[in-house]
Amino acid sequence: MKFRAHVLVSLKEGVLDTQGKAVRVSLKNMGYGSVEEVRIGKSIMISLEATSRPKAEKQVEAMCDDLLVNPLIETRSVTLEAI
Amino acid sequence: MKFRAHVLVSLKEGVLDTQGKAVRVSLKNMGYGSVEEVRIGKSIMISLEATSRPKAEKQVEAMCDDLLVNPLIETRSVTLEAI
Amino acid sequence: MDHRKAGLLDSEYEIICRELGREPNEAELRIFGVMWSEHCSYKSSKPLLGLFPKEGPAVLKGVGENAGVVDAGDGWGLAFKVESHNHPSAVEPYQGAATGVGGIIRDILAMGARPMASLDGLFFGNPDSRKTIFLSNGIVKGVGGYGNCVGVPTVGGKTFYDARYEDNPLLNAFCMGLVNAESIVSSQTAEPGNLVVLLGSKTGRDGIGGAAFASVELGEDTKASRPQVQIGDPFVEKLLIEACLEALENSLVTSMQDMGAAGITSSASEIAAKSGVGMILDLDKVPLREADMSAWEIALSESQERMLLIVLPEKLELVLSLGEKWDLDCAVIGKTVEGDRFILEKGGSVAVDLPASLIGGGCPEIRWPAITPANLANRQTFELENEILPSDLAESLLKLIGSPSLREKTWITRQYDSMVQVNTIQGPGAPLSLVRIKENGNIAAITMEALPWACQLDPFRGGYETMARSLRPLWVAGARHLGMTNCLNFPSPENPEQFWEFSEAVKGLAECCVDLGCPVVSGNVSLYNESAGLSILPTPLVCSVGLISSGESPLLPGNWKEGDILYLVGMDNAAIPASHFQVTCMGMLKGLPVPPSPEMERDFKERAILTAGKNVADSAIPILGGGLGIALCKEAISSGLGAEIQLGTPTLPAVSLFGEGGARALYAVPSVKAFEFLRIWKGFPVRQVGNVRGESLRLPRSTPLPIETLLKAWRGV
Amino acid sequence: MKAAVVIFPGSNCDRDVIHALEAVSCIPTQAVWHKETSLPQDTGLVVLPGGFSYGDYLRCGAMAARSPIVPAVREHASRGGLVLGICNGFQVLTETGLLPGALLANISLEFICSNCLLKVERTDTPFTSAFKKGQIVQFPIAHHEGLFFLPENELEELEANGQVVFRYASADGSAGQQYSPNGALNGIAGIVNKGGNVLGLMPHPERASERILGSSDGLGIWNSIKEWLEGRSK
Ligand SMILES: Nc1ncnc2c1ncn2[C@@H]1O[C@H](COP(=O)(O)OP(=O)(O)O)[C@@H](O)[C@H]1O
Ligand SMILES: [Mg+2]
Repeated sequence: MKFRAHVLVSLKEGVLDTQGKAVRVSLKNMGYGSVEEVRIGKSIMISLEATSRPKAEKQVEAMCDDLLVNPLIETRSVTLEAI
Repeated sequence: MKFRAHVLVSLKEGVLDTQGKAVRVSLKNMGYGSVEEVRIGKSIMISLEATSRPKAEKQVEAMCDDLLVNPLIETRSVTLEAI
Repeated sequence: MDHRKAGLLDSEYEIICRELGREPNEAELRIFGVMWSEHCSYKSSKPLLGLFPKEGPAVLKGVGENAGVVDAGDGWGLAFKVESHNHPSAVEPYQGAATGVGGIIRDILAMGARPMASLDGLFFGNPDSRKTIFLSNGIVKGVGGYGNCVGVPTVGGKTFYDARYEDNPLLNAFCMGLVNAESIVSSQTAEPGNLVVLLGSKTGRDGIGGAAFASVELGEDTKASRPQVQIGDPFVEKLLIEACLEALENSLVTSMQDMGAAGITSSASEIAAKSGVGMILDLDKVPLREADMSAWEIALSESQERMLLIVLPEKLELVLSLGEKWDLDCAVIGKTVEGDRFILEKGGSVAVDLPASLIGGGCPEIRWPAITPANLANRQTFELENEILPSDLAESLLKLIGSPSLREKTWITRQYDSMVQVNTIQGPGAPLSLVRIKENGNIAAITMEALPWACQLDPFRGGYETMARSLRPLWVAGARHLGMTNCLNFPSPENPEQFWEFSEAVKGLAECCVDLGCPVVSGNVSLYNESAGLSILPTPLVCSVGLISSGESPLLPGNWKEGDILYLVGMDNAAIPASHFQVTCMGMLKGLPVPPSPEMERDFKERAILTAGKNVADSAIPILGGGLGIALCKEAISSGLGAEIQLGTPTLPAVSLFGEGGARALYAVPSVKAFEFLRIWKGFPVRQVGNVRGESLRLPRSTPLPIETLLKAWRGV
Repeated sequence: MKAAVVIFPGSNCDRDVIHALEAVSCIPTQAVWHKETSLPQDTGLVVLPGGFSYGDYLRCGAMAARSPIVPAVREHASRGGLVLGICNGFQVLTETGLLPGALLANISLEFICSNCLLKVERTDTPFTSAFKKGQIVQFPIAHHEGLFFLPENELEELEANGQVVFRYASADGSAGQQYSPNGALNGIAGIVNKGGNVLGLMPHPERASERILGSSDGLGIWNSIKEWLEGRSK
């Protein structure tokens, strides 16, 4: 079976989001005064093959732990769909 | 009213995803042979103030056109929630 | 498919049909469309390029290869070339610039050289317009993003602003590499029975038709038809560099070619034609990133970070394992055969069957008519006596040093890694860049120069002065020149007045090269830099390379010592026309730049090199943009010392201070060495213009300018 | 004992460091490909060089930190062997957990290449014994992600342990956050592990090891290491 996982990686609360801040300032300068906060994260789409949904889930969680996410500064949320 | 927009920016179909490629190779080398493709994009969370949902939507779309998305190489999908 | 849609003239199409004895099929037509475009065929400029002197004692490999190579001593060669990536950078500044840098690096690699230094030439419109800010930020980030990652230091460059670049910014990328003279790779060494190997990234639909795109003006309709943006992957480029150099070190390749414009088609047909062999390629063997690509799409794709290797069958195994080691795609896509046929197969049948020599060499030259511009006389009218010159020298100087093209460029250069490879002796911000060659202890000296304003007023004089000005900093530092490369950036040649300017500028460059014995070893032409009636200024850009022998130390600027005597060497006939002063402080561009003087240049050269070698000066700076005034400013700022200036000439002070052109330099000489210095310069105009003293620059009859004030104006704060 | 310089795909200061070690400082040096799983015999120092391993994609140093050679480096460090990570190598060290913290994008969001002044905070490490305590040295930086970050309580602990070895400084000797060219917390440019045998720093000593390049202050690092290696060889 084929799955597509979507890993949303965002900076932890308390970690300075320099890029988000810069984008907010830019937007303000461009006249978007209504913007209150901007946070920028990564979106990682993974297509993979697995024999079952739980197996796919387990694999994606393992990849997050092993490489995709740095727990000191980042948090993640994973969604998975069969394709 | 306050809204939170989530803009998912990904590379257009056919545009080389240099990051995704490198991450896929790494995952393979780490033993995740089941991974077929990795695509990496940006996720932008924007909190903003607007008088109505349509107005908020319109603003976010305008920000995408003006700054957040490079239409030559990127596509976007926007979701919006009232908070 | 209509041949005109493919970009071919009726007359060109007739030649194709005649030579083939049949009509080309669609894939073949598209190949001709791209390969016979201006960008690939040089059909408009070839006759002019013939004027360049190409031979010289230092030339190891000249025009005709991917880059020229000059002798760097002790069996080492320096391969170098400059190339434009103007159109792509105008459309997508970051990626356009990045892939420009990547492309020139592969040209150097294709010679078998390890890329060791880059320079970038940037030409932008109105510095305050939103468009320029967007383009310049993107282009600078692209140059840095690619160069930094790939590990080639960006050691210098040129940034120039004029409203005429508003819609057509220019990005010219120069790269130089070091190669063992015995293992220079040539595209002429393939033999029948060799294998054709593709190494690097997979092939996608990137930039298909990019070369043809670069051969037309940017208009609304072309924007719609623009090709898929090419994305640069400097990480893969770095792997490619290491893999190719490792292959060469182990003698695994017979020939090698980078893939630039027109992708597989141009690189493969070029090797075939130059080596005198035929080639049969199976496009099904090309590793693809996207399924369902047609034959012509694969053949013309400009996907980046790919090299074409020609390999003996017995070496294949080792080449494939190199690909594996460096995580690069590596595939045999065909073989070389006897004859001249260039055959592309797909799905078991022949998709393209053309004579290799016709693809690259068959395009007829076009001799566009040239007409002296109607407004030339008007452009050149300027009588100093009739003009009221700004009289406050200090004020003019501050205005000049804060002008967009002369002010500090740290915002750009600090985004570039200028030090990786630990060879950079003089990085960005000086009149020349210096990189040491660890392998033999010599020092390579590089300049980049362009004078669009002078070329606008008198393209011949402008071209000549551009060339001479690219050499003078080498001599002042103590280097002897070895050769030059150039990028000819012009608008459409189809406009006779513009073609006249193009021709005259090339003649000027060429004449100077002949006069001063500087061979042209490589180069590039970029035409059609115009849109909606706005043409760029004539912008021939020159990069010259010279050498300082091991054991000798370069004479650099920025080293004034308290009490030094300041000498100005050179004539007093510098011109206000085309100077930064005229444009910035007088708000006009009119008149005639200084005429060439080959004798003066040669006399200057010998004395300058001797001065550096004899160690008689503390500091030296050639007089370039902004004239003596700016030279004084820069020396004062970087030395942290002031000076008292007496101009003491019959000429107007503004002319002495701000005029430009001709062989001139400013030396700071310790008084004990003044005698020796003057002996060297005997027979050449030289005069004392002041002394290094205190912490302010004091111009005659002007308010003193503290270093702090100069610095602020320079930094624009 | 000799030095081993690990080459990751995308490393681009590997040859520079080898030049500084071997040609300039006469320390026997060997290059080690990241796909190896063991270090050469007699390795006293492992260097993780600067550059853009894996293109700096995903997170700087993240993919290199999962290379086959890394377990051997970890093992070497645990036995007290020296490990030096420069720039991208420092990022790799934090990603492996051999050093605490993370390196975030520069506060300007721009790549910065420039000379920097650093204050040497400790001279009792094998990497800094040839310096004087408080000495101000000049090394260049060249990075896009050099903002050293640690959550507040861990940062306090790091400081309390005296693990900060180099801090961005001014010519008069003051050092700290306001001198960070990249926004690094507390002006941190380089740190060691608790054992003092693993050093990571953002500035490039190998670019400051010859007069002709503008500074030879980097020799302090190589000389310290050389002394340590020679001491171990006896
Ligand atoms: N302005 C020029 N001056 C001298 N040589 C040039 C010039 N323009 C192009 N050439 C030479 O013509 C050949 C083809 O150039 P080009 O098409 O730019 O090479 P490539 O195919 O490597 O991109 C090269 O040898 C190049 O050096
Ligand atoms: Mg080429």
